[in-house]
Amino acid sequence: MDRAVKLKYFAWVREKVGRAEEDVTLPASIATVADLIIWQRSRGPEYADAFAAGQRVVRAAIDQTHVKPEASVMSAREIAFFPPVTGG
Amino acid sequence: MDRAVKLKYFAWVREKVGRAEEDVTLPASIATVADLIIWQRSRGPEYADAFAAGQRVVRAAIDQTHVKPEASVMSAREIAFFPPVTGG
Amino acid sequence: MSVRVQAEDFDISVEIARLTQGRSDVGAIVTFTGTVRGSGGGQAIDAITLEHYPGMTEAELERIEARAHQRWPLQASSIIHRIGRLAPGENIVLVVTVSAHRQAAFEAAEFLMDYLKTEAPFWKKEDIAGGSAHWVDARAADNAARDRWTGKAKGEPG
Amino acid sequence: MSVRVQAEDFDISVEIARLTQGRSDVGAIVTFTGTVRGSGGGQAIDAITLEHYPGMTEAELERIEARAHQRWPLQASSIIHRIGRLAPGENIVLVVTVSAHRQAAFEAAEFLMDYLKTEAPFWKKEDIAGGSAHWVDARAADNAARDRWTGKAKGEPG
Repeated sequence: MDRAVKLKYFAWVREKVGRAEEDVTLPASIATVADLIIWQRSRGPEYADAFAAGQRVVRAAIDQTHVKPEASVMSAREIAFFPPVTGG
Repeated sequence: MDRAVKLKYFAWVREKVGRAEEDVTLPASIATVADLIIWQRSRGPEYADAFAAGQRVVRAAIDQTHVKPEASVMSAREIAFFPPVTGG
Repeated sequence: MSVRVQAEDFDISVEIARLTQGRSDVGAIVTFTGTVRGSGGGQAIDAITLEHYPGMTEAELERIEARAHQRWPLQASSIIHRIGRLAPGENIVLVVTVSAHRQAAFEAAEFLMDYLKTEAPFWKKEDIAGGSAHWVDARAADNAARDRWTGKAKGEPG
Repeated sequence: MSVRVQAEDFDISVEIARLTQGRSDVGAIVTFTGTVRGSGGGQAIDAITLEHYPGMTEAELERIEARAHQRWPLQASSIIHRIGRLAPGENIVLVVTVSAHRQAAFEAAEFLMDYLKTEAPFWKKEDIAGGSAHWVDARAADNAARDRWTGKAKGEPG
């Protein structure tokens, strides 16, 4: 079953993707954050750039809690992508 | 040779001795802080009480620097006696 | 416990008074203030801009603060983090910890800063003097500082 | 570096401004404030009275501060200690450390407090509610806190 989720982007991930947030419908095949990142890369050059496998690894949060790539997105309503944090 | 020094007392040492400071002439036989403490005990019951050998050990400073009992008093001008410090 | 994310500056004396007013069991108050340095990586900086994740930021700071209160006997604490554009010399962040004894207040303040630096969703962009701008990279030293707390006390998830 | 012994209260924001005004190399400011607790050893306290050794106190605080500056890259620091009679809730002591990075500021502030507690010639008398008064005993825990700094850095006399 396809699922509607809100995706959010921050810092240079936001700048590369070119938007701060969007509503998307996830294909049923996407089970984890890692799956979602691979799917994102397929959505266009700006996504391919933002989510490129490389040293600047994008981090994720589901419903405002940090998660690892293997976390399930099955019941997620809001998924955020961002660089490692640099506050303080 | 006898030496003139100023003795200072603080906190409960001051209260037991009954004065904040005094000028005394040290007998030539007194070489160290430990010698001076033994001499103090002989100067009257209030001194005997303040400098009693016991758990509440009196500390000393020579010319405003902390010293140990074995420190020489030979060139001291001001010798202070006080309890372990409790500021902060 | 209190957490605030705001554009406005803060006054440390006022924030301390907020936490200690009317109490007579306080013995130790530690504050940490982080400020904007005028240079980064050898380059002069015009300003920094702080972006955050509204909602998650507050939730994450509250989680970090709750963990500090589980771990140390704190009577009160406060975290204030500014957002937006800030010039060199300006305040960025304030952490205040209040306890009966100094060891708890010091350790908890360091703990709050170490976790804030590595888990609170803020991102810092530096405007270099002359025109270019770049996002600040996370520092491995900050992760190492956080990780020294792991397993140090009972029941602490790390 | 600055050391003051005074009867008057202090304002933390003012003291920080004194140390940081006009600087753009500051990144971290830590303050420690010690305050009068309303009870000691289970008894309610009316007030404490702080006695000190004029001259030696300032000299000792300056020695402690100089050692902190030898050991950590501090841009500025300040120690203020009050004397005389102080009621529960009142400030006793303020330590401020200023550095480019938080680790140095935190460690130096703890170091200053640990040495101040065990080497600066202040003595505290507690007025117990009801009339009696007694001199506070030194705590072994304070010596232990000081001794953890010994041998930790090169050239540090401990």
